[in-house]
Amino acid sequence: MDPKLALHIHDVMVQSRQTEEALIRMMRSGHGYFWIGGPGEEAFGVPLGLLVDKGSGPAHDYLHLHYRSSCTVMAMGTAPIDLLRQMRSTITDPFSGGRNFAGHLSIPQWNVVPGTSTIETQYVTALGTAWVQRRHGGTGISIVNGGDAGTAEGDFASCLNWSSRPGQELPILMIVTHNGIGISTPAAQVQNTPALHERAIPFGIRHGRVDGNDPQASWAALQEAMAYVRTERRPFLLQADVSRLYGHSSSSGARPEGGRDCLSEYEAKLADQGLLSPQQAAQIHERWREHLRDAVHQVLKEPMPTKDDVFTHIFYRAPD
Amino acid sequence: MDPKLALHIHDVMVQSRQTEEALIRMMRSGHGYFWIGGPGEEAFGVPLGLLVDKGSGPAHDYLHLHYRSSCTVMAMGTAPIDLLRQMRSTITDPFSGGRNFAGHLSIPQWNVVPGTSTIETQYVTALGTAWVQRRHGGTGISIVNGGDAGTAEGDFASCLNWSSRPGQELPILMIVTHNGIGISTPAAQVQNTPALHERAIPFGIRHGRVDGNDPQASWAALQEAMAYVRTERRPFLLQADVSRLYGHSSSSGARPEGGRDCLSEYEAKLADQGLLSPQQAAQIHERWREHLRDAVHQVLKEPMPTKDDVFTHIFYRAPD
Amino acid sequence: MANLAQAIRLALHYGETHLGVTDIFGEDVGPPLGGVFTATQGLTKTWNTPLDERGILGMAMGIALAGGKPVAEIQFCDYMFNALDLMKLAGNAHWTTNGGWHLPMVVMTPVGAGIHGSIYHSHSIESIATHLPGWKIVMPSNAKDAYGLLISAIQDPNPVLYMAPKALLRVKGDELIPGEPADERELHRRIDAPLGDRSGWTPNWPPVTDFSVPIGEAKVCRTGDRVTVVGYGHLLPACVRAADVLAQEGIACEVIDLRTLIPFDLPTLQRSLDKTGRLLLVNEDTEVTNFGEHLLRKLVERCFYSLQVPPVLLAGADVPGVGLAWELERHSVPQEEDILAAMRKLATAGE
Amino acid sequence: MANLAQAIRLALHYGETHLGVTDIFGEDVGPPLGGVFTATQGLTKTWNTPLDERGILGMAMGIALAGGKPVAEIQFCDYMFNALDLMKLAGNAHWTTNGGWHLPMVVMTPVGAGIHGSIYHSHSIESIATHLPGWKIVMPSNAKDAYGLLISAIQDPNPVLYMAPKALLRVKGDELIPGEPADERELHRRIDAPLGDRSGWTPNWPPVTDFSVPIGEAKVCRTGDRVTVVGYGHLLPACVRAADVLAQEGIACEVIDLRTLIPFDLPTLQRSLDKTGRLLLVNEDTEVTNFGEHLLRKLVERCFYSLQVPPVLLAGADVPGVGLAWELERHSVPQEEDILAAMRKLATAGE
Ligand SMILES: Cc1ncc(C[n+]2csc(CCOP(=O)(O)OP(=O)(O)O)c2C)c(N)n1
Ligand SMILES: Cc1ncc(C[n+]2csc(CCOP(=O)(O)OP(=O)(O)O)c2C)c(N)n1
Ligand SMILES: [Mg+2]
Ligand SMILES: [Mg+2]
Repeated sequence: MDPKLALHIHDVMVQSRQTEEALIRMMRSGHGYFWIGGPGEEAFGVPLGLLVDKGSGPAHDYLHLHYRSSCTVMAMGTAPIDLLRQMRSTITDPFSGGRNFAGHLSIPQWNVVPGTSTIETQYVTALGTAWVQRRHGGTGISIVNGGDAGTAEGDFASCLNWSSRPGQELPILMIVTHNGIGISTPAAQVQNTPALHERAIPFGIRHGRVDGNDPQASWAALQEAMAYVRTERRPFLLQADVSRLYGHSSSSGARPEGGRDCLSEYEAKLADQGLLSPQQAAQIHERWREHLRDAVHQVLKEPMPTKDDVFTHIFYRAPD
Repeated sequence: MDPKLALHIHDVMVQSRQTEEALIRMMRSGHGYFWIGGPGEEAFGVPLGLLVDKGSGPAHDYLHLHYRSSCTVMAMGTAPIDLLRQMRSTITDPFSGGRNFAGHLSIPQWNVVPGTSTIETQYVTALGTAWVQRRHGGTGISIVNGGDAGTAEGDFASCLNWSSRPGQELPILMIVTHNGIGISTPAAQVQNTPALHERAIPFGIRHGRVDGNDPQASWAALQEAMAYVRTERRPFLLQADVSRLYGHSSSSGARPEGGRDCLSEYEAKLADQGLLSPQQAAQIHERWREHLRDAVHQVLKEPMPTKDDVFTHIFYRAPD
Repeated sequence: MANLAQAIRLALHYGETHLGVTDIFGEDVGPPLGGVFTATQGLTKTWNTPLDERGILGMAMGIALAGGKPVAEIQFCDYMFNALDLMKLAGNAHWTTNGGWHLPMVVMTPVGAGIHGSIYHSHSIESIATHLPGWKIVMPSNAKDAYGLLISAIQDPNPVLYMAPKALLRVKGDELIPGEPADERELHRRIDAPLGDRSGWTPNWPPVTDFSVPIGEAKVCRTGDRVTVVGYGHLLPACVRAADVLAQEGIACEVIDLRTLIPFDLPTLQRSLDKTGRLLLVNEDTEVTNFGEHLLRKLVERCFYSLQVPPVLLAGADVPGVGLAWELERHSVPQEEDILAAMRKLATAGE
Repeated sequence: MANLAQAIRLALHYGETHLGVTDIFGEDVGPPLGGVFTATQGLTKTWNTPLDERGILGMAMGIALAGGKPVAEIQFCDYMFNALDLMKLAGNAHWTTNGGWHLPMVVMTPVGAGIHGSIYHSHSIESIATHLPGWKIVMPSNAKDAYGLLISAIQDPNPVLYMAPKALLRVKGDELIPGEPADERELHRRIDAPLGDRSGWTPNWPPVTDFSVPIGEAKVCRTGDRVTVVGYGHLLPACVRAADVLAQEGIACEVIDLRTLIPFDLPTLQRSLDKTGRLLLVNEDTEVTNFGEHLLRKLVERCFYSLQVPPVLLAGADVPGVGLAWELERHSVPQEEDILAAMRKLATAGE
């Protein structure tokens, strides 16, 4: 991998981790009600965001994201402060205007469709954007991700089934980020195999599995899978094994839970390769920490929704 | 196969076919509103019924049946007249008291659970009876069947997933009767493969496929699958390829649609084997036809539900 | 005159040729069948889906998100209950994203009893649907409105639920849809698929127009000063017939066809009730937490001091299903004679 | 005193040791977590399911069919909307089989707002649930009722939906559950799992009894002759507090805790309304096709000539979700001050 890219990935991973930590601090200080996010998924989620064909409309990629995908939109260019705004529930929150939980993203100009909490429903809405893209042609694809436990919902099977109809295959990249657990329930208790990507087999869907703690392996796996989906206009199911570093959410304390830390592993590797010294890495962390400190101060000054904001945007009215 | 058994299977197949034809005649004469049923599935459904461990409670088999399963309950011993009663919507209809469509079965004393029209929901209720049986021990199993199109519902995937949880495997025989179509939609248009039994693969579930037009092959396949489920207390997915001889239902005219006719094929085979001459076969048909003529006359004399019957059995009240 | 199924087909034809409809889909919606009620025969944007209502609604939402204009069908509303979470998400997307996204999509579904559909083909869904914010909800009671409301539904940039009263799908209108041939045999020849093999058939569409019935406007079908009768869909024609019977006896009832359930035409209802002081609400959904009770509350709130007698809701019996035997259905779903009796009783109550 | 979560746990303990409960299951219901609200900690019949609400409800139905006694949990009622067809099937099985089968099963689910749960953890489900025939439906507003209603739900041979108001789960009762230790620290030591590693922990259950609250009986919490206030669950304590404020001013309101929504205690409501002539219905579900409107209709039908002013429903705003920012939630879900204002206004209306 090009060293410049390797370092850029690292920088966004740090940005993302620092942002999540800032979000947790805000929540703990009473500047937000609930945290859920993606520490431990950066090594996969950042390459994903960097590889997205970003834009609006079916010529570009659609993203149907899980609630641990902030790192992906930051890799696409979302500023950390926007995530803080959603934590604070300010009216300036660009994703939901203070209505939704942190990490529930929506970015119309980049085809990031409304993020919801309802596990796995994104796997059926993704069918529709992919269907439009199939008709549109070109190289835009639909990307959908979700957790391991969520694959138990029928919507996961629906996505496999609909995307592989003969002669009507869909350009859709299905991703399962497997952290081995859903809230408190170990995957091994409720699923007969950790190889969830094999669910693709009976549908004749190409599939693969990658160490989602390794940014370079993730980059390569994503590049390959995306190239296939973009050009063959067929589905691909990619499983990425990741960590859930700070637990499920603030409900479980947002505390370190153990598991491999992709960021420190990556920093050790970059140090080995002579690309980044521990001191340099520490400086990058510090730079983002400062950036986030300022951002928090800014956000705390921003206005909150008022009573009138309850009733806006129930129905869309086209501009005259 | 023992010739006595071979001939018994034939007899029940004729009984079943003649019953379906009587039901269609009733519907056409205005003695019923709607017909749906299983002509073309007898070669599979009759052996299934004969192999059931019939009784009440978890020591015996539970049946979660499709709306084309009348032949199966007739093989278990249901009298044809009871099916006519449901067609006529008499209050004497033992399955639903005149409330439900023909072929929507319910026989508490034989563990035939409520039949519904909601495609594929039986695959999730079957989990519960199998769970109780797993705990109960013994050899009772849960049997669930449904059509090919129905496997597109998430409930089919749920059944595969829940029945194969490690260390908590369920004694459940899942059956897909594949007639290649759902109402008007060819399977090949909406599913990437006719080998639906392969959906079992990623779950590590044993599976197989049988020519459901061949009663002897069906008998053997069912015997093997059932023996596995009964003794290993693990799930099995069996696909049976069958015909939909008279179309989807009376909505599409209940008219012959083509496809292999398992009954005439079987009669040719029995004739070849010297077990049953065409004349003897014709006599059996005639005997059942007469039986059904009488049964129709009887049913037409039976009482219909009245206004008061609308409001009974909304809630169960335990006998004092 | 066109029947309701033909009217829907004509509107979809107009939609796919003039209003940008990109997809008309659902179970058995495409060729060869063209819908279990023939409503989608002969169209060009139709296709058959897997038997999977969640996939159907998800697909519709995704198409709408990506700039398409989908019309999705749930074959019977009875089969929507495994996917109400998706209906909720479609209804909330504009609001949850603070205006970021909106979903221009139509979901069509046949509703109600009246065809001996028994437990699983007789359901109504309006009481639950009206409880899902963010959806506009319409239900025609005649062919012309079936056309005009579907045109409006397609033109609306929000999710619209279009309920088709299945007992009326074969009922002919008494007003021509603009562009419809005056001779109904001609219409039949032009747009009804032949029985049997249809592979060679193509329709010859009449030149229908963008005639629309605005969402939110009720229609006063009969004027009167004795009782206000509010209905929609399946039972509306029975309300009108009952009013005509009473009119002969000198009892003038005002019959209002709601047509749009959300957002409904409160001013028209209020005006009528302030005049009559007597209210009968009619629908066939089961009576506990019934949409008619919402109408009733709003009208009691606004017209309390005009009310002369207690308002009445005539709705489906609170039982787990519409039974197949005729006596079961007859006593589960309001019939014309029940409506007539209720109107008569209300007209003379308290006197 | 026990809080609601503890009361539920105690009732489930009694259920699994004395009432034949065979399975208590749902997402994260079993060890190690014992439920996202701790309501299923320390029990012996609990287990964790896959993340699949359809599987959970199907499993419950099958267990009930096979003679077991399941208590299934849907983690938040917000996540039941993908499986309402199964709820309908559970509710109709006895009726559709003409009495052949019945399903003794309990479905528990936390409902409502009040914990900053935002769009997907603040939903109410009673308006839709009461529209599903064949279910009995209960919702406690205090710990003792939480215990007693759950005992009744378990004993009932029909499907029972047990809604737990999530904002009250940590609220302590003011009456002891029979058998509950008087010292709440003792209760805590005996039945609350420790934080952190719980693998070695077992509870030391106090000797609770079969105390039950009969299904179908409302409770008059405050008596009065000025206004009848009917509530349940989350907002009931606020109704009581508001009544106490008004009582100080000499305005005596009658506050009724419905406790059972289906079948509800119409005689108690009717008696009260005939006395007061003024009705306030309070709940937090969205206000269009709201269960309170059913109560309102039934009461208007029966007490029309007692009514002095228009009856009022105070319910959730008709918006697609409860927003996270406090001002959004505050103006979407009735608050104590809104209830107080509505009571005061009703008490003096028309004077
Ligand atoms: C339909 C639905 N059911 C239940 C929940 C509650 N819930 C939220 S997250 C979660 C676990 C998800 O686990 P997984 O899919 O593995 O994703 P992870 O959080 O581990 O990334 C559950 C059960 C939900 N949000 N939606
Ligand atoms: C949930 C649901 N959706 C749709 C329907 C309408 N419907 C009834 S039968 C059927 C086709 C079933 O096809 P298949 O599963 O292959 O069974 P077959 O009738 O061919 O035996 C459909 C779509 C239904 N009954 N239930
Ligand atoms: Mg996980
Ligand atoms: Mg089929």
